Amino acid sequence: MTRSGNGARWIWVFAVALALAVPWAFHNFQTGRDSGFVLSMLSQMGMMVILSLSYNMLLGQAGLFSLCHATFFGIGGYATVHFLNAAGAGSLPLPMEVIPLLSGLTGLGLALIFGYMATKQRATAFAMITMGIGELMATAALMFHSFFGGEGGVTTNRMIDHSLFGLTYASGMQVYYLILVWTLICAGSMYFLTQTPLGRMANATRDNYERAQFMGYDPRVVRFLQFSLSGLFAGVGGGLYAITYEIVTFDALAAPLSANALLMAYIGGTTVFGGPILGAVLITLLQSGVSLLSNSWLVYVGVLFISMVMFAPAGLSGLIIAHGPIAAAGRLRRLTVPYLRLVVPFLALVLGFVGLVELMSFLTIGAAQGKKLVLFGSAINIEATQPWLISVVCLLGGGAWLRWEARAFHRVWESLTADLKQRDRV
Amino acid sequence: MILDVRDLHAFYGQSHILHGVDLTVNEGEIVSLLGRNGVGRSTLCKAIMGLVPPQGQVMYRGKDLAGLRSDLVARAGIGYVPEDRQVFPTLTVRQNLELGLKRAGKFGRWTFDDVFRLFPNLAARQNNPAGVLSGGEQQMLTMCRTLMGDPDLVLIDEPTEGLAPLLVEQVGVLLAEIASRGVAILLVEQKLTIALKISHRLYVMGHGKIVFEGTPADLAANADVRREWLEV
Amino acid sequence: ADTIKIAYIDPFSGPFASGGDEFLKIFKVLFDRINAKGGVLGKQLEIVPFDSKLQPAEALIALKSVTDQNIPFVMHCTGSNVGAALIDGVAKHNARNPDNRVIYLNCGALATELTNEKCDFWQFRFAGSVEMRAATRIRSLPKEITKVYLLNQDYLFGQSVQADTKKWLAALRPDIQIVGDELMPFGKVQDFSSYVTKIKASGAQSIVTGNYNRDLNLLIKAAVDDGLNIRFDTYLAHLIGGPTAIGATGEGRLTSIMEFSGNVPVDLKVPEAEKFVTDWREHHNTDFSTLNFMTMLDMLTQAITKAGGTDPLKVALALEGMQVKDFVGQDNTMRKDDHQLLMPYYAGVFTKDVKYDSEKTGFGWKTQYSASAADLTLPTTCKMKRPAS
Amino acid sequence: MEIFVISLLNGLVYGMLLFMLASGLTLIFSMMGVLNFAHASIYMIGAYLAFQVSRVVGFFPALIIAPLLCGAIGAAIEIWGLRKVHHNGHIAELLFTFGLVFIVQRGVQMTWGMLPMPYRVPALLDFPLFQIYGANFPAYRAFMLLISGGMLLSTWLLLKKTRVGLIIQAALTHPNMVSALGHNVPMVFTTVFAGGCLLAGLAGVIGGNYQTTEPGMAEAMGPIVFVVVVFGGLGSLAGCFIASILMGMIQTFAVVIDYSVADLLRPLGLALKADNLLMEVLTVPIARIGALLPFAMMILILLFRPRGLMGTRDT
Amino acid sequence: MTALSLRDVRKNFGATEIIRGVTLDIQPGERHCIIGPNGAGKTTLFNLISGRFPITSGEISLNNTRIDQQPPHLINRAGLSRSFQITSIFQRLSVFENLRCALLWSMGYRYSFWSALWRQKALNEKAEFLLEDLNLASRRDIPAGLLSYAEQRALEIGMTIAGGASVILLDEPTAGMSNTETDYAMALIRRVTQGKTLLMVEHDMKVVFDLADTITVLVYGQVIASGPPETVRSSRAVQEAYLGALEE
Ligand SMILES: Nc1ncnc2c1ncn2[C@@H]1O[C@H](COP(=O)(O)OP(=O)(O)OP(=O)(O)O)[C@@H](O)[C@H]1O
Ligand SMILES: Nc1ncnc2c1ncn2[C@@H]1O[C@H](COP(=O)(O)OP(=O)(O)OP(=O)(O)O)[C@@H](O)[C@H]1O
Ligand SMILES: [Mg+2]
Ligand SMILES: [Mg+2]
Repeated sequence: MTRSGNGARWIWVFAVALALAVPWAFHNFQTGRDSGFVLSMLSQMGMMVILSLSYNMLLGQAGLFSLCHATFFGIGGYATVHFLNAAGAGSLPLPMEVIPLLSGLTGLGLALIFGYMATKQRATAFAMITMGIGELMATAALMFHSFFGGEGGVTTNRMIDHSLFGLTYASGMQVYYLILVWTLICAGSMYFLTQTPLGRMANATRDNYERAQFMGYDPRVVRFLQFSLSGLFAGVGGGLYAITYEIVTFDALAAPLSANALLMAYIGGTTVFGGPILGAVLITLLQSGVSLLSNSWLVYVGVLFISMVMFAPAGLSGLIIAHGPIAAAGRLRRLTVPYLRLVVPFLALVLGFVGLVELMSFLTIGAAQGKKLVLFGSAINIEATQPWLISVVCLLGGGAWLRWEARAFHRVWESLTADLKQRDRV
Repeated sequence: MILDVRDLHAFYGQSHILHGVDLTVNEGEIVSLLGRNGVGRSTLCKAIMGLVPPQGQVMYRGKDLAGLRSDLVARAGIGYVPEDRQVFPTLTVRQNLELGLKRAGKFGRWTFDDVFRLFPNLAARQNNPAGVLSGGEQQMLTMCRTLMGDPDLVLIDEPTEGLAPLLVEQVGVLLAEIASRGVAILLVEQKLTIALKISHRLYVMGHGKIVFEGTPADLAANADVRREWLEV
Repeated sequence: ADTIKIAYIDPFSGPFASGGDEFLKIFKVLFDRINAKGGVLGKQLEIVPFDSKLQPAEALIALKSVTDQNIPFVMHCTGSNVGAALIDGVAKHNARNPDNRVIYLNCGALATELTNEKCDFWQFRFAGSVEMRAATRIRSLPKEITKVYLLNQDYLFGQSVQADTKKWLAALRPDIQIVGDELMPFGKVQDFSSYVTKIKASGAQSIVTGNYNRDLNLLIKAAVDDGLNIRFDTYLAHLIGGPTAIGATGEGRLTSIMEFSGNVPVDLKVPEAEKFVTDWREHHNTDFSTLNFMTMLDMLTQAITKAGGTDPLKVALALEGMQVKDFVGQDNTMRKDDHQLLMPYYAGVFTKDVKYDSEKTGFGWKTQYSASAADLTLPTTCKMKRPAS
Repeated sequence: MEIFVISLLNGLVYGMLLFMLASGLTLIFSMMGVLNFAHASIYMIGAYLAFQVSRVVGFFPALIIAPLLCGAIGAAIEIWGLRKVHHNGHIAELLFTFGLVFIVQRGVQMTWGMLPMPYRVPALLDFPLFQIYGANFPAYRAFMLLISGGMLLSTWLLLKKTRVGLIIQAALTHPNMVSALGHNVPMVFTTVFAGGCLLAGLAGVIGGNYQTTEPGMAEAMGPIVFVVVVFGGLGSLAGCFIASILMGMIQTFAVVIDYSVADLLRPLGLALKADNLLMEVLTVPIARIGALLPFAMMILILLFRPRGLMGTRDT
Repeated sequence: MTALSLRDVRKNFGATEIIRGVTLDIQPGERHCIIGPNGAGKTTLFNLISGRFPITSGEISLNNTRIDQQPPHLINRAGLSRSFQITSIFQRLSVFENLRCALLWSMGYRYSFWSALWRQKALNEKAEFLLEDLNLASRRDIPAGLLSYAEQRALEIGMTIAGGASVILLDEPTAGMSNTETDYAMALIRRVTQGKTLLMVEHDMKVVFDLADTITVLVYGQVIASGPPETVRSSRAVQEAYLGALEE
């Protein structure tokens, strides 16, 4: 316990240090300019971390499958624009650093209302009610202009000239650090919540809501409180969104973002507190990074998703955690060779698949653009049969090979874990 | 020998329930399996049927059925009457019986008429949903449903559980009727009376193992076994 | 650098990817055309596409990527919501990073407000605003029409169309009575028969609508199925996929307001442009209708040449008030007051009686009415803040 | 009166179109408990396949072939995908179908391109059947009604009259028992999923040319179908049918109503005037929020009846 | 004053009446066993008392207060706790957390989201103490779902008594246990329910006659006999309906 606890602590320290350092890795010291794109990505990651962690307060910790989480994110964003405008006009004498708290309170307010309705039910009925709420709010955002600004959204200027530290927030770097601080605050608070009676009872009602009732707790109240608090954090995330982009449109509360929250939490792994962070980072990279490389990125997200559900239902963090006992026993090294043997067929499989998808989409969509297909650094002639053939061979051959290697890997893994069990017993 | 179980193990998740069971049933024989609550008798039936993954051998007429999907086990000729009845509550009595048939309209030793002759209660209720039947009627229905599939061996799990004495009698009659049509029976029972009365051989189970094997007379003579493994 | 890069932000994935892909295809041809003539200042033009996913936040991230790469020009053609975000984003970026400015070349975010209330020095709109289209739309309505029904999508563009249509109806055709005026949920209606019922009951002779894509196709389909014999005076029926989806049902009664159609050079007798159209048709299944893109690139190259480089401020100043003749010889002006391109528009009717059909449907757009840039010089409310230097 | 009758008819047609999609979903949803987000995607595939097939062999053969292909796709999805995630619970199943949505969406774009397909109503059915108050009632709509009626009937027969139906129903409560009686339950589940996809495909064949065949059609139809199924109640074909018609009617009639809440208040002497959010909410005419009504109704019914209109068990 | 009293309690599921007028008085500190054939309605009776199902008619009071219209959590707060025939624990939480959860409400934490669990000394000590008491200390951090069946049953009992309720309902606590496990469990139950009112369903006659002060026999939803063990054992009706078959 203490050993893994210490390990976990070091991982956190490392993660924070990494987050502090990354923007400087992309800083151009000659021109003195930051990479705006990298900063945007990092900022986006920050708010997505908050979004997915707060979503996991529902899905992972309370077993509530919500389909309207973006609603609270979005409302936090819209409210923040109005707060910032008021602050900019001088009628809200609050420093920038505190404004995300107001955003959170807005999220909380709305979550109290919708949570009261939705948490009346659980399981599928809950999911469907939240789906309805999400649709209603997204449509309402398009319909009512005075608050939501219609389709053009509402804009603001974050340079309100009021800061605790005298910052202007003109540069993305300052904004990024503001986001980082708030992300840490939120993540810390959410972690704290998991260690409180409410957090624990949320886990309990997830596992067995009926038993919780016979221990004096009303599961509905537990769901309600958990839902509201997660709305609070989502609201903070939305506030940071508004500060970063200085515009909020209905996309910030529409269904695709709710779906994203779900994807991030699930892919990262819902069983571990930090899992959704991994998911948020990965998905943001995929959406903003891979989409620069390929217009078919949605296919890759879909395939990644399906393979995760099929082969790693506990998510990325689940995969990592599974290595915990082996690492603790100091046997991780025995997995190196089996892992290396997986790499080549895996790459072949990916190469084949990506190749086929890109060839296909260039044949029907891209060819018309007259663009050249550049795959893995070299231009490819899609008319020739050769690339097609190579892709198919890679895909099928890699697949078969990977299957075979995976079986071998499985055997090694099994024998390792069996060994460990044996040792445990002794 | 129609059924020959050898060194059968079974697990529910982490808990080891059957610890190597050996047991045989001959053609046309009634064999009883006795034991206290929770020793694993039902689990044995489920393991034979493939409803719980078995480890070991389940030889049925010389073929090993262990590990097969339960529908294939059933199609090989083993019928199963579970202890918790499991009637299909929304279907009518007749539909329940129809599902017992392995193929629509393909009757074997048993027809609707047979069933309704044996249990007039069911005949009267054939178009009612099975969910409204009384416990006793549900038990009858479950047995008849399995028989409609024309098995050569039936595993019957506690058919008299929770039945009024009158119905217990009727179950005895049915079991005799089944045996008279050349069907072998593996009967899981708690009540000694009926088991001692109708079975040809007996097994007693304790802690996931067979702890006694013999005829009803042997068991009647062996007070130790009864005290240790059967009585309360 | 040996090329002049121009970023292009539009949706390339998701349900709205068709627009981005189609426009990219067009730009490709237009860039090649310029580059074949030797490019600008001896340099080749290069287009760098970014996926906006039709989401403002994604577009703004892409904009960061653009500025990181020191690309001085950003084109964007789809979605007024993204357009509004870009105007704002570019303005703030330029204010905060005077050494790394960009010009936003708006080639299709149409909401009128973008060159009125929301106008900005760094945005140049090379597409007619909704108001300009509305003026053309109303002028082109035949005399005999006295009753119209307005049906529009319930979002920024649709509402804009609704307001401007009403404004110009009142101004130009007071004889026309609006017998119905309605907003419908954008992209959410699956069954238009009830709208058709209402329209029929109103006795309208024409539906004037800014609907496009699915919302237009389904409307026309439902109307034709119901035997509603009425005109469809649309704004955007000529958009890619529209003619294919509508097909024969639109014959003779479907009209649209467009920048160009294959038959415009035939009418105006411009062989060079006609040749471009025939070349285009050889390689593409869709139509070339965005003549304004060509005008935009022409203006941009002239401005770069005049500025002697790609410094955004100099190019912007060069663009202001620039006058060019477009491909078919019509006058185009980039108005200095609001950075709105004053350009001609054509009203076309969907008919068999044309030289060049649309999307290989056998039907094409026959020009019924054309409005010149002078006709469409409308007042603006823009109060533009101009950079000091 | 005139508007009322015509709207009634329109609502019926639209409701039946919804039912075509919902029947397959309810089959899958209520039988297997799988919230199949990819259902509308299969519908889209059905439309595209129908277009492709009908170009070669004509509409009527396509009416049979395309749904069969969709059924085969469904079977493949069940066997190689869903079945493997089944033991990870319903959320895993749902996420699996979620991933499918992305893949199908882009897959369709990659195969057929981005533009709408010229998939049209066959000439044989392209004529007005009769006139009512001067409005045509096209033969194709009658054909749709016929097909969806047929779907209702056949789904009903499948569930109630055949042994497959019996097995499915029995397997819902006691899958192990059904299996122990000699029925291959996994195969039955594959059949159900394939059947649901077949129905979706059929809906695609019909809906594809009634509406338009384009890459956005799945997204357009997805949510509303869920609403119908959940509103109707799990496990109830009748509920699904009633909900479809109801939703069709609601959306049709909502369009015809131009009143807003404020209009209702006005006679009470409450003249409202202000430019704030509340005012906006009150002055929106019903016609504009027609598309929202189904969602609002779903929320309402779930709040008070978690099993939906006629559901046999909790959602 | 009675700890628990049932007055003509009835329960219908649809048309069938499962509990047909049960009247029962349980004195404080009494150890009361309910026996009867399967399907007699014993579990149903527990479900009614603990508020899991609403009763169709009748009256149930706990310490002279009506509880029959209340939801389970309120009944629990009023001082009644129950275990389940089918083990009902928090599968994914560790054994320690299971016990800690069971303690939370009674120790006044309610829905607190501001107190850190690790700092609550009294709470944690009590949970550790229970853990020892249940002989589960070595399994402290294992997810409860991975415990053996008997250990899960022990945990189930532990969670039931943890909250300190004065009336404890145990539904077949020893079902599925071996003889030694049963003996151990009984000793545990005896120990932890000291001074409390115990109502228990049990099939194991040895246990029943060992433990019970009073036995009630339920057959087809009706009480056919109730009284001290000797009286019940010798009752004719009981022998016929339940014990008869065993006794020959
Ligand atoms: N699904 C299950 N999961 C975990 N444990 C189980 C499960 N089913 C049964 N058990 C346990 O396995 C053991 C053997 O059960 P089984 O049902 O085979 O007993 P039995 O001999 O048939 O007793 P009974 O008289 O109760 O029918 C018991 O301890 C029981 O509690
Ligand atoms: N929710 C329900 N709906 C319908 N019938 C029910 C329900 N719950 C229980 N029953 C029926 O009520 C009767 C009594 O069930 P109960 O579980 O109370 O029996 P029990 O005495 O606890 O039996 P056991 O000794 O097997 O635990 C049974 O016939 C059962 O089928
Ligand atoms: Mg048993
Ligand atoms: Mg019970």
